[in-house]
Order: sequence, then structure tokens, then C-alpha cells
Amino acid sequence: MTHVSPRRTYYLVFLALMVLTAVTTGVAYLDLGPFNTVVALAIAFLKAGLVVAFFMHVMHLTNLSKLFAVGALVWMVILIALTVSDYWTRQWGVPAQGW
Amino acid sequence: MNELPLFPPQASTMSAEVDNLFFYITAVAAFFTVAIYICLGVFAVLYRRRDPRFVPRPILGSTILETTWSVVPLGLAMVMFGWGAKLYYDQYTPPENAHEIFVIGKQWMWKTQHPSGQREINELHVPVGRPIKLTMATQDVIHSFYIPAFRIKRDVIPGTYTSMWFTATKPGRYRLFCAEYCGTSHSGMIGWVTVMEPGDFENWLSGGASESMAQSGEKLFSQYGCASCHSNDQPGRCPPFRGVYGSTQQLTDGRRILADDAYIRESILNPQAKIVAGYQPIMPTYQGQISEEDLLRLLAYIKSIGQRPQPASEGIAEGPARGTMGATPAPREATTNPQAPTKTGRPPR
Amino acid sequence: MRIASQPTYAEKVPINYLNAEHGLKSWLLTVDHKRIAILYLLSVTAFFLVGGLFALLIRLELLTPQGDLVRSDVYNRLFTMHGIVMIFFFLIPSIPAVLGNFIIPIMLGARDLAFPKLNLLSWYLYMIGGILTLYAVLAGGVGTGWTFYTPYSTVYSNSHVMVTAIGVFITGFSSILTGLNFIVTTHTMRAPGLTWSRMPLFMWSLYATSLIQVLGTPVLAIAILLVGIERLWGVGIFNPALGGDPVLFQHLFWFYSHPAVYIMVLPAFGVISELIQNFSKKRIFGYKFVAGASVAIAVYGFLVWGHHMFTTTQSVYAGMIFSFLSFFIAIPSAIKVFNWTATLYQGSISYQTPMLYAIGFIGLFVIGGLTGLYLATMGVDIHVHDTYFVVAHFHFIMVGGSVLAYLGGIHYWWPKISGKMYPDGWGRFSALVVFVGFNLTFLPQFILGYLGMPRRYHAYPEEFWVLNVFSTAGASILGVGYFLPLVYLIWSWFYGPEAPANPWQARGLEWQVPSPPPTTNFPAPPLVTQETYEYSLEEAEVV
Amino acid sequence: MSETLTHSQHGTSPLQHQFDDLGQQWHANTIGMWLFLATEILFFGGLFVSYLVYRSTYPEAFAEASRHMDVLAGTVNTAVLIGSSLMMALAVQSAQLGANKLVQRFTLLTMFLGTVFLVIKVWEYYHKYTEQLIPGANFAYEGAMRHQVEMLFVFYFVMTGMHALHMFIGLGLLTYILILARRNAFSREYFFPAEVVGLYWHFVDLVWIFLFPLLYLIGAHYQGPVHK
Ligand code: HEA
Ligand code: HEA
Ligand code: HEC
Ligand code: CUA
Ligand SMILES: [Cu+2]
Repeated sequence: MTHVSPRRTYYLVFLALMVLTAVTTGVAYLDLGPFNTVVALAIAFLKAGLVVAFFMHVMHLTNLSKLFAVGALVWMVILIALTVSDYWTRQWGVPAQGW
Repeated sequence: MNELPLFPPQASTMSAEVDNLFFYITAVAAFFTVAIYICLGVFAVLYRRRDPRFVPRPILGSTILETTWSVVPLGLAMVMFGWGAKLYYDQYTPPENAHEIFVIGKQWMWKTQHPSGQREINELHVPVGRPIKLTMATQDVIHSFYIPAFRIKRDVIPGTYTSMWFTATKPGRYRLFCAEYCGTSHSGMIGWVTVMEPGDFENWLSGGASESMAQSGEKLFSQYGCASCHSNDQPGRCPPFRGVYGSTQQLTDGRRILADDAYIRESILNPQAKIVAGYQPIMPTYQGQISEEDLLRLLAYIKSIGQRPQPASEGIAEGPARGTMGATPAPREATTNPQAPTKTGRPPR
Repeated sequence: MRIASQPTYAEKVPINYLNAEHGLKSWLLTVDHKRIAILYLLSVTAFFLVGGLFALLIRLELLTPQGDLVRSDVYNRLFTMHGIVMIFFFLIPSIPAVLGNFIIPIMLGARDLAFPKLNLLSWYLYMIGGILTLYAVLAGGVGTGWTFYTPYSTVYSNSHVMVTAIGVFITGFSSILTGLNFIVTTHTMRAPGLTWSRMPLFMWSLYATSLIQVLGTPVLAIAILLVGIERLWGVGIFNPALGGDPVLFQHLFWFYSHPAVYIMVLPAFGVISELIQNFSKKRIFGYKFVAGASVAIAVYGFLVWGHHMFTTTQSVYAGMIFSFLSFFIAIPSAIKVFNWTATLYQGSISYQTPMLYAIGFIGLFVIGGLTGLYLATMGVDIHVHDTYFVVAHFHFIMVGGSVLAYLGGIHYWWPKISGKMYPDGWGRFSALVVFVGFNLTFLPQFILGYLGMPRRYHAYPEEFWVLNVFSTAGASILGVGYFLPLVYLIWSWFYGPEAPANPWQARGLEWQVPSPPPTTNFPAPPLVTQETYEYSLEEAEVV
Repeated sequence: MSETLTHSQHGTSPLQHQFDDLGQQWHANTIGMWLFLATEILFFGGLFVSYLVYRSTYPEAFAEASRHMDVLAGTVNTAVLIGSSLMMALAVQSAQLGANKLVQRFTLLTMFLGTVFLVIKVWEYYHKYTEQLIPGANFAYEGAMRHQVEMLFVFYFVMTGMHALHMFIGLGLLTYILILARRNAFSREYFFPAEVVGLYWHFVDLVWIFLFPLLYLIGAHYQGPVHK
């Protein structure tokens, strides 16, 4: 029911996380237009992925726990997507005088 | 206690349409209700327990039946959706020639003002047969402007303009309610809508107000010191207003935006949010200093000197709302970026 | 050591969960799911009476068009407190926390829930939240509507919003923890042989309910927290004067509160599935569809919340998406209704009290659900939004549906819970009274709504008078209908005849243990070899 | 170090009465924690979606506000928290091996780094106070988009405040693990309290991984409103 990872893995993951932190801070000072946000989020997701995969041992979980983890993310996407479907379409194709 | 109406009067072009849809749904609902009740009743009698030891034969189910009673209701429901969405869309698309009336909700009354200057409280006079567009604002909490006889209702949300439109079809007096809970006297925020023959309406309009909304707006314009900067025609430190309303404004950050009600409102309350190209951000904010009523008058004034027909499709495009939250604050952005994908007309994000 | 429980085991045992220990402390510190269920039963009933009292005052005020019984401020607090108490403190915990708590572990063949201490903590959180809310009532009440819409709730209302918000916030965590407990229990505590496809339908529906509780309630918590922060520190989150958007609050609120209506109705579905089968001695028609529909409702339920916001500044397109999806949610509900009806076909139906409630439920839920279709239709909702049509819609589902199912479930499992039988004649009579009173109260409200009577009105125009009188008359009858079970159930607790282990010849592990069950439920984990609803088998063979 | 299922210092079995065996108990505890984390994700999700709505509405104001964040403190804190996550992972690993001494050491290190994080956080808050950037209470920023700028600070305080609250709860749970380790409770069979608390602690770390760029970094390259 359990999997013990070698310490080395943890140290490597830690190193990767630190490097990514440095990168994300560094990149923030370059003006990439809208890509600043994209890069920042991409790195954040990468880091999150590392934590979940190695520190939280998601790979060695039962399918059920994986399902809950994924489910929570899906629900988060529902929350965001449908809310944003309102805010980002409020301007669409409304007649000239506004309504 | 001797009145017992069971159905509301139909007094706008929308009433009959909403009622027809209502009858359609009622027919579907009645069909299923009756069908289920009959089954329940018949089974209840036929299969009542006679012998306590009798064990009925189990029936596991039937995929064909399950599919039927999923697909058929869904089909009927999709008609409701399509029909309802169409009515809704129509309701939010005022005709071009609609006559505009301004409405302000506050705890706990409705104030209305006609462009020609007449003001009313908890009353609204409109002519029969002419599309009327209400532009609505609130000074405090959310209210909701509701005329049951017209089958229309629209929330009035602070911080933005909302609007709705209708064409009354029958002269008479109809109830006007506030439908969104707004505090102590929510139930007292009611009034009457009076629909008149066009001739009577003209008479009614001509009696009363001494100055039009645009005229009062013009006075306010100097009163609030706007005139110290802005003039109608000479460009100087400030943009002139001739032709502004309804045009597309070029902003310093490259966006182009349609100057509609919400844009004008924002330009006054939060001028720094969108700076017109070629000008400095020197305009002071008037947030909290101008009442909603005066704002509407200023708007009427700026409209009166600025209205210019807007070509229907001019590459007007959309983007995420910036600076304003509401629906009217629909400051739409136009694509200036030549290499932007233009198929949908949306600027790249 | 696994034995199939012997039929003799179902006979009376001298020591059961009720008399195993004595004293107040043995109740307040218990971790036994059955005792915690009793704690919930008592508190939920108390809150129902409080909420019902408010309802009675509302109806009395509306007996005349003028607002002459109470001041408008008081009236506003009445319906607010009525809504808050009924929803958060009565209906949401009712079936899951009372019946679910009692029955789930036994149905699954377990000794207790997976986390008994957490279960007790849930009850305490619920009580703390409830007492804070009651404190708010006594201190003068809260008058924002149960929906807490901003900016009224954050900037304008001078009632006790903070205390109530904290109360609801805390109760939310009770709900989350209960849901979590049930899900884990369902996954890990099932008796050997009790596969998912053999699981009772009550379990399926509570499982689906718990998913909603776990995934939806935190968003309510955060929405309420933001309201509290905005109100306390006067910062701008939803306040338009400070750059916020009041409609964002509505998004967050309904992201929880629409799924929450399924928290209130799914457990009812589960109860009805049990009742229909056991009182017609017939396995459900289309087990897989009925079970799957519960989960489908839990999932779809999260996709439709914007249908409460058609008249706001919500974009037309988002509105269309939400409307479109709202119709899909009708399908799993339809599947349930049709399958229940089909189950009766060629059954052997007996009309004891629980079954009367079950049939009443179907009849009223159908009307309540179908009127939801009017509301999901955008063009019509523009007219009936925030009118009594909506009030009638949700009372049909929540009172005509869920409350009836709750009463049906209480009557059904009462012999198990109390070990006593109640007088069935009185039971059937009061079920009838409830049904009549209910229809008289809420049917006229549909007409009122389409006529245009707005909800949350303290006084109303004269032309709505007659229908309101009907409604108030109905509410009084309804009150009597609720009062009767209160009396005879309490009576039976003390004086009723002893109940056998399985008074209804029903199926399900809970009927295999004595009434009332011993503290550990089963002497050893039972082995399940059959699906739950095998009426043709002799009882002894079932386990 | 204890090997047997039923062993602990006090002679009572770690197996709780409602479970049949430790495997079942482990399973229940792990999925319980994952479910709880699902709840937590949606709890923060409500905040994130509000943030998203306002940021996409007021991009400039948010960038402007973000320039007032202390990027250095934020970066250091990120590193500190990741470090504490590493210690946590090592503590869990030690528990899996039944090495109670190591569990104690790593748990203490985790708690130490967690505390450092909170101290830096408080220090940051204090600076916001002296710079008069606390919304509602003393917000002295007087630029053009005052309210919109203030909005990001509201989110800053609510989000980091909620995060800090979770850290406090985490510290409490770690204390519990410390006590268990001192009692030599962990063994190769019975280690899941550490594992479950570890999941929680890593989750808190995860939240911060998103908060950091979203709050601190969006203004780093921003030069103020463009006025050509
Ligand atoms: C338990 C509670 C519960 C349940 C289960 C439901 C179920 C449904 N509700 Fe309801 N609703 C509420 C409680 C509930 N509601 C509350 C409390 C409010 C008001 C909140 C407030 O503002 O205070 C509300 C408000 C509300 C609104 C907003 C109204 C407004 O404010 O303007 C809408 C709009 O779409 C709606 C729709 C629906 C729909 C489509 C369903 C569907 O799930 C119903 C599905 C069921 C059926 C359809 C019946 C069975 C099917 C058949 C017999 C087959 C035939 C079917 C077809 C032809 C499709 N509800
Ligand atoms: C579970 C939910 C639930 C339940 C069970 C009920 C039950 C009832 N409700 Fe409720 N109602 C809501 C949920 C519920 N309601 C909600 C959410 C709202 C919206 C609130 C808002 O707008 O914010 C609402 C609003 C609402 C209104 C609209 C108010 C308005 O908009 O102005 C009305 C009006 O008739 C009403 C009536 C009733 C009646 C007559 C009952 C009856 O079924 C109640 C019958 C019960 C009794 C009559 C009590 C019996 C008790 C005794 C006899 C004992 C006496 C008491 C003591 C000894 C302490 N309700
Ligand atoms: C100190 C000078 C000043 C005063 C006083 C002032 N404005 Fe302005 N206004 C400006 C400048 C400069 C601009 C252009 C830059 C911008 O968009 O902010 C502007 C822009 C506008 C616009 C947008 C015009 C367009 O072309 O898009 C409107 C509308 C407006 N002002 C209305 C008002 C009103 C109404 C008042 C008084 C209540 C007022 N202004 C007072 C300086 C001023
Ligand atoms: Cu204004 Cu209700
Ligand atoms: Cu809903």
C-alpha cells in the first residue's frame, strides 16, 4: 500500500523547484506583453505538477485518490470557465446603443 | 376583496409572445403531469396488495423505454430553450428608433425623466405603439424594474447602466413594481405605467417641463466646471464633444472603443481608465460628486451634441471588459492591429 | 471470522444503542453514528419549528394586502430568517444527517462511519452555527434575504449580517465534513460482497449528495467570507462604488446554491426509491439508470447556476449557455420519475404511511420540477423571476418534495430508530392533511406569480388578495399536518408497541439487525451475496 | 522502533474500532485527505476566480498595485516554503521507514521553515502598514485608479491571510506528528498520520506557488500608465 521514494528524488525535485522559482522571478522583469502571464502560469503549473507528482506521490496513489485530485481541478475549471463565459462575452454583438 | 384576476393583461408586443411560449410549456407540462398521474392512479388501484405473501415478478428495466423517456422530453425542452432564448434576445435588442426615457431607482422610489425634461416619480407615461427604451441606473442597491402587463423586467445594478425596451399596445394604467429585494420599503417601491394615445402623450409632454434634459445637462456642464476645459468644437487641452457619442474613440494604449452610454459614464467618473489619444490624463474624477440624475442629464447633453449615426458593422469587436463591469458598460474595442486575426473581429489577447 | 448473520440475530437484544449508556455526557460525547443521528433529529426538528413559526408569521402578514401585522423591516427579517433556517439548518442536514447518519453504516454492513469523531465534530459545528444564527434572530434578526445579495448586504443593511454570515459559514463546514465522511465510508466500509451495483439506491443518492457538499460548499464559504470582509472593513470586493461588481457575488453564491438545491432533493430521491420498492415489493425498474441519474444530477447541477441571473447584467451568451444546460438537468430527474412509476406496474402495493408520502412526493415533485422549466426558459423567466411563481416552484420541490420524503423516511425507519411502532392510522391521516394543506398553500402562488406579484413583498395590491387568503388558509392546515406526527411520534417513543426487526418485510441490511440496533450494529461483518432488492428470497437467505 | 501492528508505547492499537484492519484505515485516511484537499482547492478557487475577473477587468491597475509588493520577500518566502516542503517529504519518508528519530528531526525542520515563512509574512504585512497600503484601514495610495489598485491589495491580504491561516493549522498538525514520533508511534505499517499531514502541508505549498506570481510578479515589468 505504500511506496518509498529514495531521498535523492526529493533533493532533485527540490532543486528543480528552486530553479523554477528563480526563473519565474527573473522572467517577470522582462516585458513579454501578454506572455508574461502565460509564462508565469506555465511555470506555476510545472512546479505544482512536480510537487504533486513527487512530494505528494500522486503516481503511487489509488485510482480513487487520483480521481478526487483530478475531479477537484475539473470543478475549478467549471467554476472559472462558466464565470468567465459571462464576463468575457458581455461585450459581444450587443446593439450599438448598449442595452 | 372582490377582484380575482387569474391572468395578467396583455399590453405590449412582448406580452403575447411570452404568453404563447408560456402556453407551450404548460401544454408539455400538463401532458407529462397528466400522464404520470394517470399511471400512478391506475397502478395504485390495479396493483394494490391483495395477498401479503404474493411476490411480484421483478422487471429489470428496458433500455428502449429509458431512451424514449429521455429523448422525447429533451426534444420538447430544446424547443423551450430555443424559443425562450429568441424572446430573450429580442428583449435585449432595442430597435434603432426607440424613444429613450431615463429611469433611476433609489431606496425606495422610481424616478423617471423624459428627454424633453418631464420628471415623474413612481409613474411613467408612454405613448402607445412606439418603441420605448429605458436607460436605467440606481443610486444605491440593486432594484428591478418590472411591468407585469408588459412581461418585462430588468435589474438595475449600481455602477452601470442597464436598459430594456417595449412597445405598449393598449392604452391604460398598469402596475409597476420593484422586483429585486432592496430593503425596508421594497414593497412600497411600486407605481403605475400609463399608456396613452400618441396625441394625448404629446399633449402630456408639452405641458410641464420648462427645459429638456439636454438643456439642464448643458447648465450642469458649466456648473461642474466641465466647460472650463471642454468646448463643443475647439480642440484644445480637452477633446471637443461634437460627434463623440456613438463614434469610435482611439485610446492612448492603442485600443479603439465605442463611445456609448457606459463609456461616457466612465469617462466622467473614472477618467483615467481610458485616455483618448492625443490628450493628457488631467481630467479630475467626479466619482461621488455627481448624482445619478445629473449624470444622466450630462449624458443627454453630450448625446444631443454628439449623436451621429453609427454604421452598423464597422469592424466593431469585442475584448474582455476593461474598466467597467456591467452590461451596458459594454465599451467595445475595435481592432486596430492590422495583423490581428480579423475573422471573428476579435483582438488578440 | 465472517459469518452470515443468523436470522435469530434479528431478534430483540437486551442492550441496544439507546440503553447501552446513560446520562447527558454519554450523548454529548458519543461517537456512535446512531446517537449522533438522534442529536441531529432533535436539533433539526427544533430548527424546523423555528422556521415554520416564521412561515406562519409570513402567511399571517400576507392575509391582508396592507402590511398591518408587523412592520416592513420585521417582515423582511421574517422571510430572511425563514429561508436561512429552513435551508441551511433544516433541509440540508435533514435527510443526510438524520437518516443518512443512522442508516448508512448499517446499510453498508459497517460498525460506524469511517470517521466517527469527525461526525460528532460536524454536529457541534452545526450547533455552533445554528446558535449563532439564533442569536442573530434574538438580537433583532437579519434582513438581506437568504441570498445575501450585495451591495445591500455589505453596505446598506443594518441588521445582524455578520453573525448570521459566520453562522452559515460554520455550518457550511459541518456540511462539508458530513459529505466527506459519507464518501469515504461508502468507498471503504462496504461489507464484503456489497458491490457498487448491489448498493441500495439510498446510498447512491447520498453519495451523489455528498459530492456536491464537498465540492460546492467551500465556494459558498468563500463568498460569505468575502461579504463579511467587505462589510467589516468597508473594502471593495463587490461594491461598485469601489470598483467591484455585485454580480460576481451572485456567481459565487449560485455556484454553490444551485447545486445546493440538489443537496436538498437528491437524498429525497433516495428515500423515495427505497419506499417505492419496499412497499410494492418490487425491485426498481432500471436500477442502473436510477443510480446513474443521481450522479448525473450531482455533476450537471454545477453547470447551470447562471439561470438565477437572467435579469442581471450577465451576458446574453452566458445566459444562453446556462439556460441550455438547465434543460439537460431535467432529464435525469425525468428518468427517476418514470422509473418509479414503472416500478409500481404489476407490483404488490400496500398503502402504509411511508408509501402515502412517497406517492405524494412524486405527484408534487413533478409539478415543482416542471415549473422549473418555465424558469429555465429565458423569455418566460424575464416575466416570472422574483415573483411568487418562483416561490411556488421551490416550495413544491422543497416542501412538497423533500419535506414529504423526509417525513416518509422518518416514518419508514422510525421502528428501527426508536424500536417502537406508531399508529399507522394517524400517520395516514396526517399525510393526507399535509397533502391537502400543501396544495392549498402553494398552488395559488403560481397564479399570483404569473399575475406579477413580486416576492419579498410586505404589502401587496388588492387584486392579489383572494389568492393570498387561500394560501394562508392552506398554511394553517399544513401546520396542523406537521404538528400531528410530532405528537404521535413522540407518543410512540414512550408508549408505542415494540417494533419487530423488519415490520415492513423490507430488504436492506438495516432490516437484518434488531430494532433498535446494538451499538456495534453487527456482531461480525455480514457477507452480502445478493443484490439488495430480492423480494422473492426468504429473508434468512438474504444476508 | 515498533514493528507489530498493535504495538505502541501505551499498548493500545492504532487500529480504530470501526475498521477491520490497518489497510482499510489507511485507505480511508488517504482518500479522506484527498477529498478534503478537493474542498480546499475549491475554497481557494472562489478567490482565484474573483481575482481573475477583476484582473482581466483592470489589468493596468493590478500591475500598478503589484509594483508595491516586496518581490524579494516573496521570492525568499517561496524558497523557504519549498524548503519546508522538502523537509516534510523527508519526514514522511522517514515515517514510512519507521525511523521515528528522523521523523522528529525533519518535522521540526519543517515547522521551523514554516515559522520563518510566517515571520517574513508578518514583517511584510507590517511594511504594508507603514507604507499605508492596508485597504479599508489605512490606504493612502492616491493615484488615478485608487479603488482598482486597492482591489489587488484586498486580494493580497485575503489570499495570503487565508494561506497563512492554513499554515497555522498545518503547524498544529505537525505538532501532533511530532508527538506521535516522540512516542515512537510510526512503523512500516503505521505511518499514515505523517503521510496525511504531509499531503496537507504540500497542498499549502501548492497554493503559494500560484499566489506568488499572481500577486507579486504581475507588475515587475510594468512601467506605469502609458502616455504617449
Ligand atoms: C430542492 C430544490 C430545488 C430543485 C430540485 C430545483 C430544480 C429545478 N429548478 Fe429550481 N429553485 C429552487 C429550488 C429547487 N429547484 C429554489 C430554492 C429557487 C429560488 C432561489 C431564490 O431565488 O431564492 C429556485 C429557482 C430556480 C430558478 C431561478 C428562477 C428565478 O429566480 O428567476 C430556475 C431557473 O431556471 C430554476 C430551475 C430549476 C430546474 C430546471 C430544475 C430541475 O432540476 C427540475 C427537473 C425536474 C423535472 C423537469 C420534473 C420531472 C420530469 C418529468 C416529469 C419529465 C418531463 C420533462 C421534460 C419535458 C423536460 N429554479
Ligand atoms: C426547506 C425549505 C423551506 C420550507 C420547509 C418552507 C416552508 C414554508 N414556507 Fe418558505 N421559503 C423558503 C424555504 C422553505 N419554506 C425559502 C428559501 C424562502 C425564500 C426566502 C427569501 O426570500 O429570502 C421562502 C419564502 C417563503 C415565502 C415568501 C416570502 C416572501 O417572499 O415574501 C412564503 C410565503 O408564503 C413561504 C411560506 C412557507 C410556508 C407556508 C411553509 C410551510 O411549509 C411551513 C409549515 C410549517 C409550520 C406551519 C410550522 C408548524 C409548527 C408548529 C405548528 C409549531 C409552532 C412553533 C413553535 C412551538 C416553536 N416561504
Ligand atoms: C481639467 C480639465 C477637465 C475637466 C474639468 C473635465 N474634463 Fe473631461 N476630459 C478632459 C481631458 C484632458 C480629456 C481627454 C483625456 C481623457 O480621455 O481622459 C477628457 C475627456 C472627457 C470625455 C471623453 C471624450 C472623448 O472624446 O472620448 C468625456 C465624456 C468628458 N471628458 C466629460 C467631462 C465632463 C462631463 C466634465 C464635467 C463634469 C468634464 N469632462 C470635466 C479634461 C477635463
Ligand atoms: Cu427597489 Cu425593491
Ligand atoms: Cu437553480
